[in-house]
Amino acid sequence: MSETPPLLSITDLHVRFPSPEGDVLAVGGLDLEIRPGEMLALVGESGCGKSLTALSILGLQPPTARVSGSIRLSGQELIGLPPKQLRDIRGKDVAMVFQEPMSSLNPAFTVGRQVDEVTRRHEQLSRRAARERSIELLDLVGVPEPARRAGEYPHQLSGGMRQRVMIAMAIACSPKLIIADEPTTALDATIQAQVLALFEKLRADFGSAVLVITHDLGVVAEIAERVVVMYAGYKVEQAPVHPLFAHPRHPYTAGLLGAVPMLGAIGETAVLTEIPGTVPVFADVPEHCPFVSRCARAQPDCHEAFPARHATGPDAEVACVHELEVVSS
Amino acid sequence: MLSRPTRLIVAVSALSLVLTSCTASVLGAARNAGYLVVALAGQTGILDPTQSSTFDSRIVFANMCEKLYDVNANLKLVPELAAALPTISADGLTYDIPIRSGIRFNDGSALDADAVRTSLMHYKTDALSARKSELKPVTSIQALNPTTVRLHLKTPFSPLTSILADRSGMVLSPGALAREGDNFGRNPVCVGPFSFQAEPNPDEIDLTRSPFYYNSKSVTLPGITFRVVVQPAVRATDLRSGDIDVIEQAAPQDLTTLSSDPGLNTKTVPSLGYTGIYINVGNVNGSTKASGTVNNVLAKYPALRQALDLSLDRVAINKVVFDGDYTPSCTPLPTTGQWAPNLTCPTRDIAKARQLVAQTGLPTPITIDLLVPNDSLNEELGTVIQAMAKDAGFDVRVDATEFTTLLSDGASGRFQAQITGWSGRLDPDQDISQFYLPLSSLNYSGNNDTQINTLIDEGRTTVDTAARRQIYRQIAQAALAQRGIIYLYDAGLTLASKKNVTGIGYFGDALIRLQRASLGGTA
Amino acid sequence: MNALAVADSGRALARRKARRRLTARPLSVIGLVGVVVVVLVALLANWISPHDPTLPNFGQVLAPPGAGGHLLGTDQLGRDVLSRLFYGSRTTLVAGVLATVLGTLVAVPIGLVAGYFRGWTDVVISRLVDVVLAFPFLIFAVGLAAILGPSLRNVVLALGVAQIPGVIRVVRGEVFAQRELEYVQAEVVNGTPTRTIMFRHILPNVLNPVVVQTSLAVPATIVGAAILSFLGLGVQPPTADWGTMLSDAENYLGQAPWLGVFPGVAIFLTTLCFNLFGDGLRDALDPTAR
Amino acid sequence: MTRLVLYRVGSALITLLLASIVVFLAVRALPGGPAEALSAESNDPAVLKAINHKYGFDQPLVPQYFRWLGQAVTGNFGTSPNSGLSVSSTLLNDLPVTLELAVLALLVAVVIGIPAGVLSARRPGGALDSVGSTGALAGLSIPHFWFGILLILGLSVELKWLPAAGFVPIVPDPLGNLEHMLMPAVVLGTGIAAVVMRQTRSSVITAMSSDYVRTARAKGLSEWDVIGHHALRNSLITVVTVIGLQLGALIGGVVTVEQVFGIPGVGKLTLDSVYDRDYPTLQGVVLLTALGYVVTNLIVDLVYSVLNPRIRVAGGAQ
Repeated sequence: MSETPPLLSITDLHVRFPSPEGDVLAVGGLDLEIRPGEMLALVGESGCGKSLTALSILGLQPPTARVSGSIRLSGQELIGLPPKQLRDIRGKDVAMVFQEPMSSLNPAFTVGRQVDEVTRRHEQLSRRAARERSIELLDLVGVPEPARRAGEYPHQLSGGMRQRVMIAMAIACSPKLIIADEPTTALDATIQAQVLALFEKLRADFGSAVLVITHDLGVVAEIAERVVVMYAGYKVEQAPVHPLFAHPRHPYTAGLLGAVPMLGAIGETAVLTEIPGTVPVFADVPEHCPFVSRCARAQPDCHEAFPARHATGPDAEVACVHELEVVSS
Repeated sequence: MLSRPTRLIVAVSALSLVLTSCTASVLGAARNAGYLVVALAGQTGILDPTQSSTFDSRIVFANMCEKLYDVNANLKLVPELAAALPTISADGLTYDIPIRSGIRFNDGSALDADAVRTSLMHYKTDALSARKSELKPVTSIQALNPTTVRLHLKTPFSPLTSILADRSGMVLSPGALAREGDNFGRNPVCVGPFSFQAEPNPDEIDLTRSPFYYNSKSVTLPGITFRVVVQPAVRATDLRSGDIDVIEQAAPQDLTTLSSDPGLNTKTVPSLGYTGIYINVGNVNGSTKASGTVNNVLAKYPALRQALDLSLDRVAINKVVFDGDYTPSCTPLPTTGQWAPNLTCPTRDIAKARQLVAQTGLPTPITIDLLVPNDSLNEELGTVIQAMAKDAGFDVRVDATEFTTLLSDGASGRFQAQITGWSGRLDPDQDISQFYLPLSSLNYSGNNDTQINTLIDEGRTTVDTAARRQIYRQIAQAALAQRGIIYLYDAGLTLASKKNVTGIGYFGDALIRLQRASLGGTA
Repeated sequence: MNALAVADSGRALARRKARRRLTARPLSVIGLVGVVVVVLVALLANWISPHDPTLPNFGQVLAPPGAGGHLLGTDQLGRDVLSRLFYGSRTTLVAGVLATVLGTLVAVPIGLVAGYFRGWTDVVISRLVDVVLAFPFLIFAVGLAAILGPSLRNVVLALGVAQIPGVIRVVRGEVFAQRELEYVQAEVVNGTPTRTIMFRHILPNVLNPVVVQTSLAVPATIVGAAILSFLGLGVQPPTADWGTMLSDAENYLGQAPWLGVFPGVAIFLTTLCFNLFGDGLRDALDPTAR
Repeated sequence: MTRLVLYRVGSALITLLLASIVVFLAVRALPGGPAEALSAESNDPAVLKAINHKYGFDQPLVPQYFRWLGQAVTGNFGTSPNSGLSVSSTLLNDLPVTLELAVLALLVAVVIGIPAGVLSARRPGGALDSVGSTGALAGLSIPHFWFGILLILGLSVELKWLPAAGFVPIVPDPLGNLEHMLMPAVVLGTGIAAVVMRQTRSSVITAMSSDYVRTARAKGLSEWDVIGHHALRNSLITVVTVIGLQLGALIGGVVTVEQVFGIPGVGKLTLDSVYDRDYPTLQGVVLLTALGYVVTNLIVDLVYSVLNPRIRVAGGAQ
């Protein structure tokens, strides 16, 4: 498919929650590849398993979750890796930025100290050296007066500043991959744009690949190169960003797109297409299309088998029997 | 690096510990090196001989407040600050007491007849004085010359010399008395081998060797620390673990362990006092009010009191509750010594007791409410009495009562029967008169028997000891027949001390005289 | 009416769920079994005790366990320790359960009033609660015993009073929250009498936390009763009581250590079982509070 | 904020005032008075009257109360008719002993409770948690006076390792002091340790599922750093609160523990002053206790309301 070997390759990832009332299969056989330096977006409604996928990469899934399949980082298998080695990778090779910058920062420590921890842990910097580095990092991510800010507690910072601190923590060790889980959801629109711009800049400066997890297609349109759409734990479509937005193949993707408020469509009443129903929960791989219950285009055969994925173009594939046709322009 | 709350906890703990040690260092600094540590069984109360009314204060006073008279090892009266026993006029109404010269109080001032007079007058007249009743027969006090004091009495009063061998005979420094007045107890100054040093709290009293004592050459201890340790078991373990050198009133339960410990000495003396069942026979509305008819079957039917007595097995009580270490007794008098009446106590006779109960014609069981102090030993005693009396047809309800409430109920007459003890005095009159004479504050029972009242008067006015012994024997017999108080036992008072403590004077009055004590050798 | 019916069936469902959660925990079940055993022992003490618990035998005092037909030995008066333990469960349960229940019964209406009316009523009640809490409980109990004489009744009285502030606080807090809810506001608007709102509508909804508080207060009260007995403020001799047995044993620890062990074990196990059960009950009724 | 502080301080003062009235009246409701208790072996009505007069107990209650209150606010709690000593100096003398006991007990509670709580919280429902949680319940269930008796039986009577009872001042003999205080502190600390353990456990469990702990994990921090620093740090605020609120239990426990181990502290002083009807001492002790309770609550209240908004937003505590 591509000439360079992938940075991260996920194959057949299953995440299962055993429970006395029956198992829940939260992620069912996900395949995913991220190339070095690439910006990939993983999209879907909440509850579709995208955050769980991200957490599984670093082994941070909830303790009750059972993960199987394969997650390879530069060829190294991460599933089943001893905790000690996994911890060496966390924050160093793969870093994460979380959704809620307030609750994701420890309210009891200064932000400086929380950034220090990363370099002290992975680069064995002294306390002083780590703090100097942290101030540089805060400066880099656009925190004004970084030296003073480093001594402040999270509740003294604004939401945008906090997210910048999170990002500073993430880039501290120049990781190969940054996983950003809904990085802008909790921020208001202008700050969102600034943070996204920061991601772009950092990717350019550090060459890190970024996996953005979001339900906000506006974010996707802005920064992603490729998009993977997940539904109910399954990958339903994957495509480069422009073809996807122009010609969604899967009815679910189309539905999501319909639900995007179009930026810049001045004067036009943007009607949000709500997809009726909620994301279903499956105990095992269903013997039908997972989207069938909510699909406006469902046909009888959609109920008969789990739809196979098939390529629809370069770097693009879809899992739908009655995919939308491309209307050539 | 500690987190802030952790730092807070550490800081607060450290601060408190520092505070603790600082305060302790201010108050309890290592100034008492070489002091003999004596554990007392109860608090001493105010250390003023005028106001004091506790037994344990007398132990402290024995080492810092000498009296006109004292007793020797055989409980015979001997002069202490007086030069000789008093010269008593033929009519018994004038006592001439020669006072020793060259004696100084612990503040350096000199003791003379005037000082003795001042003290005695203070005891007689001070509003807070607990000595008043003891000195009541004394009408006036004269200092004839610097070395002679003359007491004038209203009526002859034989116990007087004995009374002057107790708190009433302690001579207070007139200077200190004038200065401190009612607060004399905060810094008492008398004549004694040791002088008052400090009382940092009600549970600790420190005495230091007095430089002014007339016989200071014989005093070897640098000082004494008295520490109040109320629980007997704690006293015993403290003695054995080495924190304390001497303990008094070791409990019977600890006696085996203590006497078998090779590092310890023990000595037991029978108490001059007694413990008995006080029965409300006439206390209608207070012991100091006239006695009358009370609503109490035990008052109405003397036979029931006899039946109750006959149901009790004093020997068994002593064996079960006190490990056989006390002495069964049925009179207010000591069982040994010159005043022992040598009466045969009634033995358990259930058949007779039942018969007496039946003769009253009352329906059985006869309910009796017995107040006992609410500590385990007294509750045990109550339970044993209950079990024994049951066989004779009594239903004894043991009512464990907080001690002050018990005393208050006793004084006011709000009781049917109660267990109370008396620590005892040197003269038999002091063990009897307050409990039998009408209007006496300690006459909880409301006793008022013409024969006993007459005999008490006779005892007071009789000088000859042999004649008095007969009189008190008669009183004891009469009391035993009437049973306003059913006497049960005389406690054994055990002193236990480390082997290296020598020279303790521990006589029949159970005071601890440390004037010649020393801490020698290794513990 | 309809809403109430829904709420009722909701409550029934919650009760079923709670029961399942409770029985799913082995420790809670052990606690429950233990509590049942203690209650049975108390009820059957007459029949299962090998000897008369108050009958002294001066010929056989301080017999070690097993001697002379006394499984757990005899005490300082020769009474059978096992029988005294059996009978002692009665005073323990009476003190623990009765005091808690009485305290709760007094406290719930006060808490309701404080939480419902707020304002000055609440301020006055809160200050009084504070005073009770600030007053050292043991001093109160000792004083009560001095005034009224030591007895089981006064132990129950003292412990019951000690119970009140905690329950008032819980009820008050819950009522505060409930009062804001729509169903209460709706009743107020409808003109339903205040008393009806308080007792018919709010009370059932604050019962769970009260039950939890009460169930956890029982073991604390049992220990409290033991402490009072230990200090000589409990039942009158010769009644068998675990705390009194311990206080009597203190004099004989050197000669007869078992006297100090068995009653303590009894108090400990009983309290532990009540605690295990209460903990389970709390988790079952109020899964969020942990 | 100022309003809140003023309101709280005002409430605290009212509570204290009410407590002072209650104790003043309550001690006088006890049968017998200081004079009766004092002159147990003489009991002369004239002397009783004189004693009552000297200490002003014969005055009408209202002026008597106000005179006492007026002196009490200046730190003068009067003179004990029982010992003749100033109540304040007796309190100052006994307080350090009790304070040391309390501090050591809290230390024991913290040293046992916090690590046990953290270990249990690492895997809720796991073997360690079952042991820890049941142990905590056992700690809550054990009557401390009996625990004291057991320790005395085991460590003193049988093994002879530690002195059974008594007290040695810290200054001439700090080691001896610690020897005597060890068992009482453990006994008093056990119940509190159980409470601390349960609070630590539940707070750490809450914190462990928080976002910032996930962040800490994502940084590659060791489990110890994650739990010991990030999770525990936030939990400690509630734990400290709970410790503060244990003061009541501590005061109650001190009385019995001092009784069992024969320690001459405030607890013993309190019981003695009830038995002796020592009005001034009893009033002083109770007022001091109430003050301790009120001040602790005030501090906890104020600290909590200062910390709370931030904590609630952060989701670090319930």
